[in-house]
This record gives sequence, C-alpha cells and structure tokens, in this order.
Amino acid sequence: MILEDRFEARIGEGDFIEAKDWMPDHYRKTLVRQISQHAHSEIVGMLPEGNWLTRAPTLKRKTILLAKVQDEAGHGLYLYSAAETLGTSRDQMLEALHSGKAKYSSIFNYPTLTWADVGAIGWLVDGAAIMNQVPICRCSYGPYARAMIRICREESFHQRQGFESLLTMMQKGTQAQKDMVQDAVNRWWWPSIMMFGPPDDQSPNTAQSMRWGIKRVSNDELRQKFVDAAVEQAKVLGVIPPDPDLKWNEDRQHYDFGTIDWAEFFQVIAGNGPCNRERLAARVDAWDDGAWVREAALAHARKQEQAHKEAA
Amino acid sequence: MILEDRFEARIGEGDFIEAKDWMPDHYRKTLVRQISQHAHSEIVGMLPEGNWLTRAPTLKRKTILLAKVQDEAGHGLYLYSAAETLGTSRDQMLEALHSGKAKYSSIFNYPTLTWADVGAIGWLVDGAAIMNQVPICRCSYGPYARAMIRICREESFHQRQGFESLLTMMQKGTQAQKDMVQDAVNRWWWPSIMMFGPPDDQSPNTAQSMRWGIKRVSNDELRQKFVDAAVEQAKVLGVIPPDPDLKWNEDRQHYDFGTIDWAEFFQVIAGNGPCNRERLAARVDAWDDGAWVREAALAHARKQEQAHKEAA
Amino acid sequence: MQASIQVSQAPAVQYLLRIGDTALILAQRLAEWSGHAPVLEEDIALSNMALDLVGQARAVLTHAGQLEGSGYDEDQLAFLRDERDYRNVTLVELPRGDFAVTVLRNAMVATFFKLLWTQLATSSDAELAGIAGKAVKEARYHQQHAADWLVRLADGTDESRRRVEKAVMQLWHYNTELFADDAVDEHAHATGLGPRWGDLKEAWTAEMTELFAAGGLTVPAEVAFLATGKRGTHSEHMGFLLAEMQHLQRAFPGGVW
Amino acid sequence: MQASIQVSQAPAVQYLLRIGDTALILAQRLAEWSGHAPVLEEDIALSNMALDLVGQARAVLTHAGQLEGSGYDEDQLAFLRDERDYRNVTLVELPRGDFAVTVLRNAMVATFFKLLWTQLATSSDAELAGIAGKAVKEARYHQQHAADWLVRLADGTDESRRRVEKAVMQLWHYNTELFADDAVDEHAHATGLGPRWGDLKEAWTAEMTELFAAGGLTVPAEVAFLATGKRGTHSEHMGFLLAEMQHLQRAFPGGVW
Repeated sequence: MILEDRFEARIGEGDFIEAKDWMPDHYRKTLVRQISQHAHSEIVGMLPEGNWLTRAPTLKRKTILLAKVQDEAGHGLYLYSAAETLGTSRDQMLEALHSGKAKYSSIFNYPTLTWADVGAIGWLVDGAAIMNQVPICRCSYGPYARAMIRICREESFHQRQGFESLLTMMQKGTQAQKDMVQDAVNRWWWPSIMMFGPPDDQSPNTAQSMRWGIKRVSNDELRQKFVDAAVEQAKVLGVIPPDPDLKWNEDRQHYDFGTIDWAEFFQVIAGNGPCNRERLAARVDAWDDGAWVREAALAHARKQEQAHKEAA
Repeated sequence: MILEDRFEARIGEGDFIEAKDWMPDHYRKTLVRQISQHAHSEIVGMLPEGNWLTRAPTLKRKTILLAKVQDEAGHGLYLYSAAETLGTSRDQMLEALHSGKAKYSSIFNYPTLTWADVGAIGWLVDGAAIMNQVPICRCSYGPYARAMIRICREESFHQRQGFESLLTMMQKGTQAQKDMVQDAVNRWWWPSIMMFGPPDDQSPNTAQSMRWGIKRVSNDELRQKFVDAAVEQAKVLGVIPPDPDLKWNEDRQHYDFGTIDWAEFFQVIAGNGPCNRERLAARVDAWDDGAWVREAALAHARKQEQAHKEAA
Repeated sequence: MQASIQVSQAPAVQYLLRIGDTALILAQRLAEWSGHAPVLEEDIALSNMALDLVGQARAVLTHAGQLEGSGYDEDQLAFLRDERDYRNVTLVELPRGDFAVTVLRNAMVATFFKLLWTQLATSSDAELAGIAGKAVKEARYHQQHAADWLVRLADGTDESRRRVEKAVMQLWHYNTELFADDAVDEHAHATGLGPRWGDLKEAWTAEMTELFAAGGLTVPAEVAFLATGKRGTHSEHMGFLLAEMQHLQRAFPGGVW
Repeated sequence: MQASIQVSQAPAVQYLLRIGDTALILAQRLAEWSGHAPVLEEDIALSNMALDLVGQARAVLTHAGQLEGSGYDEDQLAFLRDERDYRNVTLVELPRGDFAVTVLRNAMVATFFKLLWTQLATSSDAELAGIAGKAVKEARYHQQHAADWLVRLADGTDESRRRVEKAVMQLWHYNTELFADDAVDEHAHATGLGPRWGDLKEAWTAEMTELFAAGGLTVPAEVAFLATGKRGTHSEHMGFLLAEMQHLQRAFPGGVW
C-alpha cells in the first residue's frame, strides 16, 4: 500500500505520473481506455471530413481541409503513442476498435451532407472537443497531458478555421449558401451538445476520474460553458441555434437551454446512428485492404536485418 | 467433293446455308471468326456509351441511351447464338475475347470524352456499322443473315437517334454545346471512316468471303458510300468534317476525301489505341467478378435437377 | 438553369417525389451494371429494369411538377434540386455493391413498389392511378427476377450464400425507413392519394419472409436504426451520385439536349 | 460563375497549365487515401504530398492566370474549365488503384517533377523560378518516399511483388506522354521559360531504371501507346473526377467560400 499512498500523494500535489512510475491497475486501465478512445475518435473523425476532400469548393479550402485531416491523423499517432507508454500496443488498440469493443466519439456517426457540415464540425464539434480537452492538458498522466497540449493548440486553430469558413458564407455568400449553413447548424447543434456525455448524475466513471486527476471538470459544467460560448458565436455568424428554449438566465449568468434528447444519444452509442456501421466498416476495410502492405514492409525489414547480420 | 460442289452451287443460286447443312471447314471457321468478332464488338461497344449512362443530361436521353445499350447486349446475344449454331460455345468465344485472341471493332478503343461523343457514335459509328451490315442481311449463312436483319433495323433507329441528339444541340443549344459537337465530330470522323477496314488491295480475306457470299460489297465501296452520306448529313447538322480535302467530284459523282492515316489504324489494331487495355480489362473484370454468380446459378440448377430426379 | 430550384413542401408533392426519386435513384444505381454484369442476360435484365424505373420516375416527376405549380418539368426536378430536396429512401442510393447486394435490394424495393403501385392504381388522383396501372406490371416482373436470383444465390454455393448473407447484414436495416409514416403519409391517406407506406409493412414483411424462407435465409431482427432519405437527410453516398448525375446540367447552363 | 471559362492557347500559358494541372489532379487522387491508408503514417504522408501538390498547383495556376490576361484566379482555372481544357498528363487522372499503383505513380511523377522543378529553378520567368525553388524540395521528398516503398513492396512478399508488377503493367506505358514534345515545349525552350519535357527523358529513365533495379524490377519495353491528356484529350476517368471536383462551384453559382 506504500506504493499506492505515494501515488495518491503525488496526484494530490499535482505532480505528473510518468510511464515508468508505479500506478494502480485501475488507473492504468482507465487511462488506456480513455486515451485509446480519444485516438480512435481522431482517426474515425478523419472520415466525415475526408468525405469532402475531393469536393472542397476552392483550392484554399481544399488546402485547409487536407491539413486538418492530416492533423487528425497526427493526433491519432501521438495519442496511440501516449497509450503505448502504458503497455498496450497500437495493434491491440486497433483490434479493439475494429471488433467494436472500443468506442470512439459518437459524433462521428453523423454524416456530412453538405460542404457547410465541414465548417460546422470545425466550429461546433471541434469547439466542444476543445472544451473537453483543455482540462486534460492538466491531466495527472504526463505523456497524455503533453500530447494534449499540442493537440489543443491545433484544435483551436481548426475551430477558428471552421468558424471563419461559415462566417465567409454567411457574410459574403448567396442565399443558397446561407441556407446551407443554417441547415448544417440545425443538424450539428444538438449532437455537439451531447458530446460532453451524459449528465453528471448518470456518468458512472466521473468521480474516480476526477479524484485521480484524469478528469478535471464535470460533463455538465463543460456543457454549460460550451453553450454559453456557442450562442454568442451563433450571433456573430447570424445563424439561429435550433433550440427555442435558449435564453439568457440573469440569475445563473448562463444560458438556459432545452431538454437534450438522450434517447437519441444512447441510440447512436448503441450502434444505431446514421453512420455507425459505415464508419467502422471504412476503418476495417482500410485495415484489411492494407494488410498486404504492412506484411510486405515487415518482410522487407526482416530481410534487411538478415542481410545486415550476414554481412557482419 | 460432291458435298463441296453442292455447297458451291447453293451459294451460287443465292440459297441460305443452314446450321445442319454440310459446309467447308474454312467457311465455318471464317463465319465463326466474323460472327463472334461482331458479337464481341456489340458487348465491348456497350462500354464507351455505357460510360455516360449515369451522366445523361435529361431523362429522355437517359432512356434512349439505356435502351440503346440494352439493344447492344441483345445484339451480342443473337450473334453469339448464331455463332453457336456453327458448333462453338459462347464460353469458348468469350475465352478467345478475354485472352486477346479474338478481335472486336477497333473503334471502341477510342474514349467517349463528352456527351456529344454519344451522339457522334450514333451518327457516325452506327452509320458506318449499318453500311457494313446491311449487305450481311443477304449473307449466305441463314442464322447470321436473319440475326442481321433484326440488328440492322435497330441500328438504323440508333443512328437516327444519335443524329437527332446532335441536331438538337446544334440547332437549339448554346455555343458551348455546339463546340462540344464539333469537337466530337473532329475526333470520331476519321476512326469511323477506318471502320470499313483496310483498302481493298490490302484486305486479305475479301476475295474468298465475297465468293462465299459472306461479304457482299468491298471495303472501299462501302467507305465511299459512307463518306458520301455523312458529308451531306454534316451539312444538315452544321458541323465541318475534319478533312480539308473533302470535295465533290463531278466525274466520279462521289466525294473525294483525304488520305487515311492507316498507321493510326494499325496501331489501334495492334493494341496501342487510347483504350484497348481498359476495354479488355473491363470485360475481363466483369467476367471474373461474376464467376461466383455463374457458379451459384449452375450449382442451384444441379441441385434442382437432383431434387426432381429423386422425387421422380 | 444551373442554380438549384426550390420545391413546394406540400404533402402531395412530397408524396410523389418520394416515389419518383426512389425509382430514379435506383435506376441510376442499376445503370452502373450496364456492360459489367456477370452474364449478358443480366446486362439486359438490369438495363431493362433501369429503363422501367426511369420511365416511372419520368411519369411521376412530371406529375409532381404539375401539382407543384411552379412549372418545373421532369428534368428540372431530376437534375436541379439540392441533395437535401431529394426524397428517395436511403436504401436505393447505397453503392451498387456486388451482384448479391443488387439482387437483394431489387427484391426489397420491387416488393415494396409492387404493393405500392397496386394500391395507387385506385388513387383518387386519376393521373397517378394511370401511371400505377402500368408500373405494377413492371414491379411484378422486377420482383420475380430478383426473387429467382435471391433463391439461386442463397442455395447455390458456399460463396454465393456468404455473399447473400453479407448483403442481408448490409441492407436489411434500411427497410424500416420505407414504413416510417409521417404527415406526408397521413395526408395521402386522408385524401385518397395513396396509402400510408406504413400500411404496406405487414404485406411486405410477409412476402419478404416467404422469399427468405425459399432461400433458407433468416430474416434479421429489427433494430432501432432509421434512415431518413425520404425526408431529405441522406447518406454520404448521395452527394457523389448527384455530382455525377447532375454534372452536365450544372456545367452547361441553358443547354438544350 | 458556373459556366465554363475559355483559356488562351498561348504556349506559355499552356506550359504552365500542364504543370499546375498535373499537380492538382494527382493531389485529387492522393486525397482519396485520407482515412483509408494501410497505416496511419501513410495517411499522414499521402495527405502531406497532396497538400504540397495543391500548394504547387495554386502557385502555378495563379501565375498562369496572370500570364493569360483575362483575370482568372486559381479557382476559376481549377474548377471552371471544361474537361478538354485541362492539361494534366493522363497518368495522374487514372483511378487511385491499390497502394502499389499509388506508390509507383508517385515514383514516376515525383521523379519527373524533381527533374522539371530543378530546371525551372533557372527559368527566365522569375515567378516560376521562385515557385520551383520551393517545389523541388517537396518533389525530392515525394520521390524518396515513393522509392522507399517501391523497393519495400518489390522485395517484401510474393503478394506485394505481384501487385507491384501488376502496377508496372498498368502504368508504365503512360510515361511516354510526359516526354512527347510539341510546340508548347519548343516555345518554353526557346524563351527560357522551361525545358522541353522530352529533354528530361534521359535523366528520368536513368533514375527510374536505378530505382527499378533496387527493387529487382524489370523496366518494360517501350510500346507505341501515347496518352494525350496534356493536349486535352483525356481518359474516360477524367470526367468523373471533374464532376466530383467541380460540383460545388457548378451547383452554387456566385458562391463565396
């Protein structure tokens, strides 16, 4: 128990836990689950936006989108690496993703139906992601916290680009474009709000995670913060959030908002969202179709190694 | 030799030879080669036009094109059946196509680059095909002649539709459409003229085929007839054939035309046309991808048969 | 010409668009087989079905345009709407897939269309009833053709069986959309324009169950998944299909074809 | 906005369009890999190459627009030409294919671009020379990356070897187009704008031969096939690629993005 006491003490003092440090099994497991889920979200998250790469309307927008999707792959890479420091290999994590055992962010089970969806994802989804992730930069596990610092910086950049893309259409675009933006906001608003997870009183892992410094702020707190910010941004854009109950509450100094359709949230989590099967199938197909490439690389490396040995 | 004499006599009298009749081996071989080559041309010929089925600009044009491509498949079917009466199975003929041993009309190795190409194929390529094929309706082999009667009727219909489609664009269309039509004519004019095959003095099989009543009119005669007709049609359309040497010859009562680039013709025949490899690959892929379907149908038929036997 | 048109949300118009678009988009997918089918006979059969479906789409879209009242013709409706204004069920816009996917989808859609056209033959809308009278015969043939193949593939080889079962996994859960009623259905029902699609569910399920039984296939359990194409929220495949289908109309404004 | 633009046939403009379009269309094909690559590292590498190529295309098309004189910007040139006015070589518009096809094509194109940009760095056109200075470094990296993979795949397993050899059969004969000179090349050569592409053939063949040798691959014999994309006569794949790429610009006339 001395190990565990020392661990708890370090957490208490706000020290980082590092890969080589002793840690409780459950802490390790919780982290692997969370980090790999986050990594999976990055790579599955490439798909809805990647869907528009070949159709981006200008070369500038194509450049921005390519860079963003590339960044997401990069985030996936850091995060898998961070999780690997905890003793689980990338292949093991991918196997869990492909078999449906591991989760990824439910938001990516919604389709991108128009170009404005790309902007809406940047503004709302990345916006919500950042709210979720900034506190993780102070997470107790060092490798994760450090990965998150870099990721958050890039995410903010993406969020601003998404917002700017919508703003351009709303301020300079045609009526058809403005309608397209409003339609995208109508579809992405609620799913984004759901990204913070179930209400605090129904969130099973929150308490322990908070105590361990893996989680720093509760779901509902983050959600409120997000709504407060997003409503103001919507005003700048000139779009109307699809929530008739949105109203500034002078007492709380926050926006009140409508009832969240948690049934939808749990349906999507359960695998019945619009794109769950297709997202997973796309990842599994990429992995299966690429098997011969990975095998070839491995075979070549072995042959090289063998040749070096024989030469020595 | 009595059989052969009788055969020659019937040909001489203009009688049809039927499947069950005795015929010289070389006659049979020549016919199988020609009919199967014609059948292959129909099914490879589905590809360049089929390329525009999903992009036809109006529902009426989509209907016409679908019907036309379907007719081509039908023609393929009659022709394979006609050839089968000579003792070669469809699978054997397809095997010869897929292995590159059998030929198909070289014209289908050119790509369809714009919608106007669909019209130009109807007008020029089907026009040339009809010139080639009408005499075959009087071919000495009965099953082939009968298949050709039906085919020629449908081809004339296709030819008129192609012409009408170009005429609509030339008479009612925008300048961009007129340019598209002229461009298509520029690309399809010469290849169509080459469809009649090499000049008579370089056409190795002509003499024997004429004697046997498989061929009725020589390549150069047909070519001249085609040019004479096409030039007049071009005037109606308002397009300019890409041949500066085209000129009415009062003495001959025919149009003189420029020198044909036979080097190009033989390059395409040799496999180096723009689409030779892709056309063949498309057919081979369709065949290979469909193998499991054909096997399933066969297996099911066998099981059914077995069940019937057992029930009996 | 090239900018998108806006179409009335009137329920009768929407009801017709659901029918016309479903036929049109399935035809688009079937046309992809032309020249690439497993046997020549199927090149012919699939092109023929596509032809029938385009014919149905033309009749229904033309009529929808008349009801709509802005003077749109079949081509403006077919080629110049934004994706969000297409009303086909999602099932028909999914990629062509292999022959098993095509056969199963044809069986699902043709069975549905046969039931629908049968009811529409007595529509209070005489024009629609007329269209239905012809279309029901076509749908019957499409159903028979697909059913024959489905049994053949289910019974044939291990490989064909595996593929059919995979197709079932892929497509079956899109059927619920067909029968998810809303105000458009209620309006059609109330005015005698046509049946609530949900009212066809029992008969459809019975026919499909029988067909599956003939192939020794298991009807999957129902899941909570609900596609929403007929309300204008499509799958990600739709945008690519439309970019291709609309290209000439969009790129040659004012063109006459 | 949505109708097609007409571009000057001036040889300098055409020379630039050949470069810009080749970069643009290859980027379009590489972008298809994003999210679907065999390993995450390749998702990143292929997106990165696509990014470099779009960057090169933007610089070159912008400059082409300035020379052209009608005031077209990079987007009008990239999105609003008819297919027959795109000047990329055919090789880059062929379908993405499997990873072996992608790797081989990248090796062929990057080797070509490396040699071209090296020469263009001393172009009489200072703007083009400036673009080349940056681009040559990118092309060098693209070449190295493709070369490493080509050797890896050629040497790896029987399956990877088979696929590489198939890719060679599929792509190699498209190389002749790169080096088939015409008046555009002569003009560029005479004015010091850039090399006749044909003059790069020897060096290209030497580098590719070396690379093939490293993988134990045989350089195929030359055939008479000559693709003609850079003169505007493309393969049938190009129309589909453009329908997709241009869709938003065509469907939202007057849009600001």
